Amino acid sequence: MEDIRISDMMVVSLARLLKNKENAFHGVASIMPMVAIMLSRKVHNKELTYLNITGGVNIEDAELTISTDGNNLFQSSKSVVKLTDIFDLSARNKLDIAFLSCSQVDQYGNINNSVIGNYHNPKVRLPGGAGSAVLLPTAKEAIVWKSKHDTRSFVENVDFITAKGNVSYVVTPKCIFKRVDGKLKLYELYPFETLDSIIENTSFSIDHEGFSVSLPPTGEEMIALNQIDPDRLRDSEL
Amino acid sequence: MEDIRISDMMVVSLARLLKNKENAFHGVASIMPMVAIMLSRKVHNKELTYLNITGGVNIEDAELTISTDGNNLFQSSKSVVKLTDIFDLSARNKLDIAFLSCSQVDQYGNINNSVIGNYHNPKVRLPGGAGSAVLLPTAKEAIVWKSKHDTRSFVENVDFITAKGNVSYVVTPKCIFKRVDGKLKLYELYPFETLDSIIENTSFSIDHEGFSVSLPPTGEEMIALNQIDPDRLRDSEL
Amino acid sequence: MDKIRDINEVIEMMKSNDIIAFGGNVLHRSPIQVAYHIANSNIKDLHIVKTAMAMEIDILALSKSVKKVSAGFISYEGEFGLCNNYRKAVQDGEIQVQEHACYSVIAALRAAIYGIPFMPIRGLLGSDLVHTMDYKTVADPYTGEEIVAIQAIVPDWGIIHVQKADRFGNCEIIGPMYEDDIVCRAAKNTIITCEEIVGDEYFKDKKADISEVFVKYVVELPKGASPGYCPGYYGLDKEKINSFKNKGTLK
Amino acid sequence: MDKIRDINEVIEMMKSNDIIAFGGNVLHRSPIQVAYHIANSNIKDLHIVKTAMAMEIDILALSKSVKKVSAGFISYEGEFGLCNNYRKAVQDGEIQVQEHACYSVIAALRAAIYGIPFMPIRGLLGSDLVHTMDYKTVADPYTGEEIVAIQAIVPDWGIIHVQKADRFGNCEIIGPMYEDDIVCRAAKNTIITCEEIVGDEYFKDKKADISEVFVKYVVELPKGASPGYCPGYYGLDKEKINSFKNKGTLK
Repeated sequence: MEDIRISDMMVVSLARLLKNKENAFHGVASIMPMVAIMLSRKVHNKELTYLNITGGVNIEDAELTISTDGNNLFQSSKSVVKLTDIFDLSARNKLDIAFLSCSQVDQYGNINNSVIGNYHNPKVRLPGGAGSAVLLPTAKEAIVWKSKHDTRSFVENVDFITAKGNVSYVVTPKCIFKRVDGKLKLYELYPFETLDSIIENTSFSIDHEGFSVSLPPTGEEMIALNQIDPDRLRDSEL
Repeated sequence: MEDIRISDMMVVSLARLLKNKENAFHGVASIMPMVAIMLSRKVHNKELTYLNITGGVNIEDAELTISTDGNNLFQSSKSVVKLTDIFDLSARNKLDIAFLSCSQVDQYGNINNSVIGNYHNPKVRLPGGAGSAVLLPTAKEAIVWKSKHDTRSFVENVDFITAKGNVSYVVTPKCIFKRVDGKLKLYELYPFETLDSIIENTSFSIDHEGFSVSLPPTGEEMIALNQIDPDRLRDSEL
Repeated sequence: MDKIRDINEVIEMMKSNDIIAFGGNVLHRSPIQVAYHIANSNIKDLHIVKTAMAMEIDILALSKSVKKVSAGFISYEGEFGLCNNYRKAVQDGEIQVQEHACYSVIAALRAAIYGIPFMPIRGLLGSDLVHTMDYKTVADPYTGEEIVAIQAIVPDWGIIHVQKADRFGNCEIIGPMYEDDIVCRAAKNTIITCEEIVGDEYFKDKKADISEVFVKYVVELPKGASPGYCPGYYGLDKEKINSFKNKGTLK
Repeated sequence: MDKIRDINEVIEMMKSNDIIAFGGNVLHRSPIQVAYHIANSNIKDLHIVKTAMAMEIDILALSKSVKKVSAGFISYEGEFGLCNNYRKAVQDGEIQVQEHACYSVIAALRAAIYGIPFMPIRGLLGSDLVHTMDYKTVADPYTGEEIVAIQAIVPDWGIIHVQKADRFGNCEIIGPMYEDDIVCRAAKNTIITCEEIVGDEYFKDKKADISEVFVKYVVELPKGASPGYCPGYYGLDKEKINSFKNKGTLK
């Protein structure tokens, strides 16, 4: 237990949210969700269908790389479900979980991955939301993860709403927010964190009524995690 | 030359129309176009791309059957161009030739394969136009073949316009009509036919100015035809 | 996760008034034996969808199981002629025909796949089908151009016969795929019938032609496409087709 | 019928203001070497289209060859960070961003494939992209429901790098296909670059992943996806990417 890092807590938190779900998808630049889905399939939900951009379905024993859209996530697949298929699945309301990240997230769970500043004259041009503008409204749930928790990332209102929709949880290096009645609410605090630190590092005011403290990663979860990701790529996002 | 039948003349006529074309498609129940495309690829236009419902592209040396949408027209293909692809190609104006048949054709080249009589209370319910309602307007050219030439098939106005569009030629057991300024005109008379027989067996009045007499199948054409279709399936439609 | 069912179990799940899309094409790898099973059940008033079909609808017309058909082409090929049970049922007003071009069936199923209410489609203009079938047009919001719009058809069931499938629903199709890739995605639930169920290792070295993701149930049903063709397994059984056409018995 | 061309011949056919869609995804089997060739040509004011890309656009932004980008995601993954040449060009107002969700790029290309002016699409509602990018809505003519409509993008060129191709344009892709099946169909003309040209018999026993029907020209261009990944041939050349990012030279 002494060697548990924030990345472990984040990945385990993401994985646990997949417990009763049928399928889950992650896109590019999504190390944590990739590891989390693999972890969930080993420990929490062996029948979870794992989808990714490459077309791979339920791939097993992949050698992980820093990229989350390569052939390593495709070659052992028994069939092909292309990215177009995944968007289509979501569009017809058959995608359970989409994982998405962003530069900013606001109190409503809206996300921004487009620009900082004015859209047409931006201070920073961001990468764009990838699938988020479509997946947030169409997936049954969108889980947002954000590898920084500070007042610049967790804002009252995002500079630009790249995507808005069915965000269910936001997982950060400090806690898990749950979206209740359209607003983010503190759901779980990581065991090594304080409520004050959350309040201090979040620009919007936090409803923290009834939050709980996360169960630290179990031994079973940590063993599986280290089997899946022995090189600790999950640290790379932090 | 003594053993040339009407079916040979029809297939050769269809094949010759493919001379400067890039690609050609036939659907189900299309023995004559199937043999004609194969003949053209052997004799008139070796670079013609041959497409059919099965997804097969430029298949060679197929053993023919009475069905024109089976695995025999697919298995030797190097790639797959599905029926959906073929319709899409046509929709974006990249299909040169679509072959279609029908129960009735009228003086404008409109075709009917839906009903004889009133649509909602039909005397005869016909099979339906398959792809024709889409292919006639979108293919660069639609070539219609009709294995009967009588006044019930060649009518002034069809009972129901299943499809209307870019019909270029209509090939019959007696002649070839060409569509000029929106009306069918006698283009070629088969060598064993008379103009009187055409007039007698056609319900609409025929513009026959400047028609020519078809060149009978050449020796080269007949040799290729008998290689492609040794069992004379091409007779089956007549 | 185990999706294997008995044929009677899946037939029991179907209800009157359901929309059923069949895979295959005319007499090729078409789920003809499932049609017999439905014909011998109490399921009625079905809406049957397929680009080009023959024997399934001819069986289901004989058993009076069909209320509506959406298709582009309904006939046997060659010597077997027209689908006479179907034809008679339409002429007698028993079956309502939503006549399509094959491509508009595809468009209707694509709309289902994409979760959209309609698909714009090229073609059809000039055809009497447009007004007779009440296909509507829509104006392109960018240019104002009017284009035909085909309404989505979301089948309750997609029924596809394949050569091999594993217990998860991964399928191998020998020979042409036809519109099966579209049918399995468009339907709310897809049932695979197969000649053989293969082991879990079968798709280790080659990718399946249909993914388990698009499959709800797997039924082992040898000779499921008979008397039609099933590449790699059997060819046409002409005698049986002629016997059905002449005697009109439901197996 | 022989479609083989030299890389310089195909680059010469491209013109300023053309719309180019690239195949591959981010650093996987992306036609990065073609991007270098274009960057070193006189072709300017390109409109570049891809769901998710990185190095091609970063190269073409550096050479000031781009007027407009339609994409869902533009960034490297992991250690390589953002596409800084692209980012700077946008911030300086040199490149116009038509920001998409990856799915709306797919919808725009699907519209091109289907020959229709627009595609209805689920999602996007609630996003500021709808009004900022002027994505219009359309009313379903059957139910009146309003849905977002994405205008067709018809690329002048689709450029796809594959492992193997024959002289007719039949291609083998090792590993993920990404959106290459869509790009090759949507474009007016598709150029295949490949690691190897194979003989006419190569596709006798296995069907090609891309058909010759969708291919205009074939260019042998070994290492065409380098410094990105090309499964079966080479992995990432991190040093070259870092060198490009740091020194900013066009090869």
